[in-house]
Amino acid sequence: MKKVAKTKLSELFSSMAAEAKLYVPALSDGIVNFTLWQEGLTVTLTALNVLVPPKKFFYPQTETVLKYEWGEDLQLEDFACKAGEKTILFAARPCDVSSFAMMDKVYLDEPPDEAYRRRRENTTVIALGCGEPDETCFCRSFDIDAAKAPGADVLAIDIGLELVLVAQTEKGEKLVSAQNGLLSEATSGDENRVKDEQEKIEGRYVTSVSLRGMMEKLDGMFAADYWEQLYKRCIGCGTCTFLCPTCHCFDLQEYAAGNRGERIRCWDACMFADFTQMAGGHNPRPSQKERVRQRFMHKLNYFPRQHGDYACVGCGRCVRKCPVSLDILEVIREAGGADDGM
Amino acid sequence: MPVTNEGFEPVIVAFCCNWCSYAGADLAGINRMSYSSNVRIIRVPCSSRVNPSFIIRAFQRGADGVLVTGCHPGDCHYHSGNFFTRRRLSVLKQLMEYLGIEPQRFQVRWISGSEGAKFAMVMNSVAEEIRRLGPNRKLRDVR
Amino acid sequence: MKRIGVFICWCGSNIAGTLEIDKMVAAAKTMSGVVYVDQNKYTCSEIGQAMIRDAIKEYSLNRVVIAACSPRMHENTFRKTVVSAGLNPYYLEIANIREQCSWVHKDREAGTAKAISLIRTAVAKAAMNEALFAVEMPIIRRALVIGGGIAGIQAALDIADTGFEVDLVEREPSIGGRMAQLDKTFPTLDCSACILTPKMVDVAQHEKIKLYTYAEVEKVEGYLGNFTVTIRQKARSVDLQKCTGCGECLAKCPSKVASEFEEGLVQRRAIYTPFPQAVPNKPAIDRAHCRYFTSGKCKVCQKVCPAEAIDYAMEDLLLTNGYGAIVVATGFDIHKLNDYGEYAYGKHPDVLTSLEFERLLNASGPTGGKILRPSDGKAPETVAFIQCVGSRDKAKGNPYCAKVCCMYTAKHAILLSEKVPGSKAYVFYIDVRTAGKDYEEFYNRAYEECNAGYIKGNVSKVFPDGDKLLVRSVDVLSGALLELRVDMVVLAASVDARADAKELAKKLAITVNEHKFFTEAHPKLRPVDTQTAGIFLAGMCQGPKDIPETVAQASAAAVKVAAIFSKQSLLSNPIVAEIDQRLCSGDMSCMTVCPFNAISEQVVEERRGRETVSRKIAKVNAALCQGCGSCTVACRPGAINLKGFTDQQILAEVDAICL
Amino acid sequence: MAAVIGWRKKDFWWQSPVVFLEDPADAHRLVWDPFTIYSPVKFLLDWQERCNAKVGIFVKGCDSRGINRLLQDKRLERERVVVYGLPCGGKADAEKIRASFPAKEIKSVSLLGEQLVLAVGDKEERIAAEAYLLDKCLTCRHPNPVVYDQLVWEEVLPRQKADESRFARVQAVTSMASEERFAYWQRQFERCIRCFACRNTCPACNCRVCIFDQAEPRWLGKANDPADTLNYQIIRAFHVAGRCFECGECERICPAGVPLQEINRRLIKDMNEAYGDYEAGLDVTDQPPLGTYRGEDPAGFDES
Repeated sequence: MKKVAKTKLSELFSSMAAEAKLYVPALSDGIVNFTLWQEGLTVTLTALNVLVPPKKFFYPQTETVLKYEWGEDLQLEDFACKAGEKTILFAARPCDVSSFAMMDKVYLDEPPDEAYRRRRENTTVIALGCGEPDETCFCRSFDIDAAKAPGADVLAIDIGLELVLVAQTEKGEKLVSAQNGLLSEATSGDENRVKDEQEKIEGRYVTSVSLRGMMEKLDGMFAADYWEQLYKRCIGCGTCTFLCPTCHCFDLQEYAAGNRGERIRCWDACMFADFTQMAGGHNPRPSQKERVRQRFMHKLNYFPRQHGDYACVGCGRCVRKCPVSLDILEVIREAGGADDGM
Repeated sequence: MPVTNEGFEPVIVAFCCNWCSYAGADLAGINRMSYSSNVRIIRVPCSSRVNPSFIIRAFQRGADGVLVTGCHPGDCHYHSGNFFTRRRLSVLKQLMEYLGIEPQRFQVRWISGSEGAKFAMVMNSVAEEIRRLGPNRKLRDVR
Repeated sequence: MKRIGVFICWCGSNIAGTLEIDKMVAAAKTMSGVVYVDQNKYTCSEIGQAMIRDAIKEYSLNRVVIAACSPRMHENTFRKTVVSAGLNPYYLEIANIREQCSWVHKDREAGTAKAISLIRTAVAKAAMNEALFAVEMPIIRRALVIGGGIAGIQAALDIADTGFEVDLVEREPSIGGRMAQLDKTFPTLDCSACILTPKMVDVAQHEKIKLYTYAEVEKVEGYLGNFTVTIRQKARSVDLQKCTGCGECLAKCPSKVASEFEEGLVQRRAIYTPFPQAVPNKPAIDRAHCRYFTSGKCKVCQKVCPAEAIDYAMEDLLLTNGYGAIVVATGFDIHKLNDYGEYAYGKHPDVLTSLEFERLLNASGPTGGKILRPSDGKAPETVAFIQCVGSRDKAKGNPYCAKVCCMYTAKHAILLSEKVPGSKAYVFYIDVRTAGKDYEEFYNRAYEECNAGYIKGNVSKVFPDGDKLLVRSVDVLSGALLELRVDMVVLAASVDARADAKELAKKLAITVNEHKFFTEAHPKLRPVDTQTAGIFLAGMCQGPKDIPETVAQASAAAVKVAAIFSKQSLLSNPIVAEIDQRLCSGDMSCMTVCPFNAISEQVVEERRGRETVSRKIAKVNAALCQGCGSCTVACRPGAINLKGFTDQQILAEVDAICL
Repeated sequence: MAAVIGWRKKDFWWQSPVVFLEDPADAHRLVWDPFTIYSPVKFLLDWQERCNAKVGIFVKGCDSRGINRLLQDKRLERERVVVYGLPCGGKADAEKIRASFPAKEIKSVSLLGEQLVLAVGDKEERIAAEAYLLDKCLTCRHPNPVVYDQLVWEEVLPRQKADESRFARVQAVTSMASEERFAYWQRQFERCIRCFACRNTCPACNCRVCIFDQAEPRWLGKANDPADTLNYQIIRAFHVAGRCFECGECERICPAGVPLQEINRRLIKDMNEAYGDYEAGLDVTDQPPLGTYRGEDPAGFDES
């Protein structure tokens, strides 16, 4: 178990940045996002959720799949095999880290998505345990411990003036040992502080929901009136889906002019009217009702049926950012049943 | 300070209304008034047919400059087309400058069917300004 | 599957001399959709066109790109070529590599590169071209002429003489207009009535002309070849069928009002014919001043009428007719002189407008053609003519020149010297403008033979001085301050557009300039056309002009109408806007920018789920649309597109030209 | 009336979402508190599509101009809505409150005259509302509904400072040098996640099928690259030019905090200066500046 003084962080960062592309949570114009590290960034260790979840490091909002050109013969340039620079992700929160496991189920199951696999492989994730969950944090409802992050390569815990770093994987060990010069051994006192932090956290949540029987309950709700009531105030924007750490739908776009073209993969949102729009004009999800239902059924029924886990980590981004306060908390409570209160 | 862009050949897209500016371009040709070959013309019936989306699209696809030309206000073949053009493209141009796009990138001029010399002159001056400005990077697709 | 053929023209050495044809051919071959490329020394020649026709057949081409001279030169030629090979004319695209390339770019390499880019662009557009078809629209071969002055009369006669039906609408009880008020006409001094009345009679008697006097245009709908016009036939209160025009009623009618025709110099009765040679020469009752209509008692005219033609119960009639074309000839108003108090007009009886003076000259006028002072009935020995009253006066009048004053004043000076021997005319002028056949000579005659005194100077003031009038001015040439005692002052009042010109313009969907004169489609090349196809202009309603010009313009308008009527039907321009019902939100922003009133609202039925609902969307009238495309930009969702220049086509061009 | 559209309370103190009530017995669920911010107006479009019955709607000053927007765009049938006008003194900014109070302990926030009353833990805090209002409310020129069938309570006085502060941020951005301005906007736009919330919220964006959602032709690339984001922002702003009535919702609900009002208001400023003062959403019979012209209009470009 190692530790580093917060005052030494920028040294640590520049040293890590020499090894790989280092992304840290930084504040700019009032918004915190993972930002490529450089001197002078306003790095924040207190902000819980960054705006855009770190899924983007494995599954970018926009990526070139291939380029082509035809003259005498057709020439193809594949980009998947080029993906995956060495990357270090610093201070991913436990909820976001546990979302990676869900993305893996989608993109690493046979046949694996090459670009995703390469990026995942080449990224070292340093998680930062939460001390104080926010009012909209409900990760514990999905059995996520805000102070632990088993899926991370390294777990960092804030113990006041210092960060304790616990390597949890081989990748993590490598990173920590590579930075040994800047780290010092954690004392038994530090270890107690860490334990202490991890025990206290339970009492600091204000929000939670019960998912007992949620999936089963929704089996019978496809045709329920509930959706009729729910969708009315949805404006069909992509805020919830784009900010969701587990949403993973994409579209393939073709940009061609003359004899050249490029195929692009980009995030798409089931909330958008054109998401299921077909060339012939038919749209199997003609109104926002079907779209809203789809999103929640997918998160709370289809996905768990297929992969065993609910497609939500309780990060609360949709709760905080939905313009019309239509979020998964509401659906779990109203459609799910038993409520453990706030 | 003056920037020189050696060997930079800008792509300049000019939307010309069929009745005045396009005729002006033809007249320049008939009188053999040479002008920059960087300028490439797209013919539209009236300057009021030019959708701001066309202009942005040209920049995205790699145009270094875009020029919209029409009949002088009051001479529009369709009577009022260019009056609307004037309002629309004034708004668009000021907006683009506000967002940090160089003013010279996008220009609007009135050139009549009899102003062949003016056509050539304008094309040269615009081409010169764009050449000095260098390639459009701000509005170009990364692709 | 698009099969595009590209044909590159050398234009002799015009193109081949500056650009590298082979490079272009090679490049064109690699362009997507292109299945055939060829070159020719002169593509517009019969051999060149034959080559295209053959290639279309042999390689079953369904789109054709010709890289040659400007489309403004040969687009139609080549459209015919592809049609003759069985293709739709709009499958053709032209890359202008002569006027806009070989002729203007000296650098062979750069020029060729640009030419290739232009060809690629044309190919990209051609791939998007769709078949367009002109719609055939029947023409109602009957014309409407609005205004029965010399302009309207001439236009009506000329149209009728070509064998087509004409309806002439005049709002006064008689046709004749301003010219009927004139005594003699410059520069020939022939009597106005003598040359006008025969034409008025012709109109009345022409089998092809239907005359509506005391009538006004109420409403105009439709478009070229198919206007629907509602005419309000005002209640004349006199049955034209029964009335014999004997005139009994005119004499007996007890209520009197100032005569418009006599410019208020004398009074007419409430039941009246405007002037002796009126056509129709039958009276109308001016209800606003008729004792019966104002007080409910009288009925004198009815009592004295031997033909029982008086009908107080008569009501306005609304008649709706169809027309294929309209000639607007509504004339002008005399500029009101209220703002010219310094000339004592209205304050002193012997200060007259030139039209009032014209009436004094006229044999059928209030003085039987003798020039007499309204004040004391004496013949004036000295008369001051003041030019440009309300003309060329940015301050309080019209900025423009009324055009006719210089000449009719010369005429007045001449007639004065003839009618009052020994009299003297003084003409105060800014400039004397005599542009026109025999005009300068006529003006010379005024001051050489009739010793009219021409003084260059603005009159600052006119005031009564005993039984005379004192005219104060500056002689600009000598610089001397000038004070003249005269017996009479005649003001050359400017001409205005009709006060209600704007309302009529609105009804006709035509435009007026800042002085409310109707605007022509092009100041030089389409001087009698308006913006609205099928509506033409004649006479002063379009701007100041004299009688010869007016008549010439009227005949020109008539020919325009006859040209339209020479066909049974019209072919519409297929380059028109079209609505995508799916995308149209019905906010009608397209309608507000359309210069041709070509867009209107329509209700459409749509399936929504199980039920059918109706909603309003925009509708394009292909006959009115001129294809400017302004609407396509006003429409945010891109629901309205312009055939031949669609969003898809232009975006494809943009993409290609930037490569 | 088949339903009324208003606001209700939800889980958190700062959540007062729009609600559709179809049963009069639910009337008690309606609330009016410092967070009844989101405009209910645009939901009328979907309502009209679904049923022909009348609907009641509660509107603030800004919302009411949205009603006029829809009316002028012929997207709403006036006789099908009953409008209840709610003069509004401004709404609270939850972020500003979070900055000075522990969010987790706040139980409720309510407005009392010029004061906000907070229940924090078991204490009650009273603070001057002004300092905790949304920025957009501080520049609001029409706090009173401009169209309604019934005014629910007395009209309020517009803030004096609203006018001078209206273009303050625009001026600040305008005063930057061109390159600095470009960098500024790039920094803003690169946060854009292309969720289209700004468009979907805007009552002026009421097309049945938005141009940006069309695939043929594709006016806007779906990929979120900088040029396409500029394309989107330029055309979006152009489409609302002369039609934006400054409700400021696009900016408020933008998850990425892109200062869109600085764009919309710049256009308003430009057009006011060139074509005369015009405020959208006040009079449905007038003609927005881009729907008309004058022969003597000035040009925003070199006309030589």
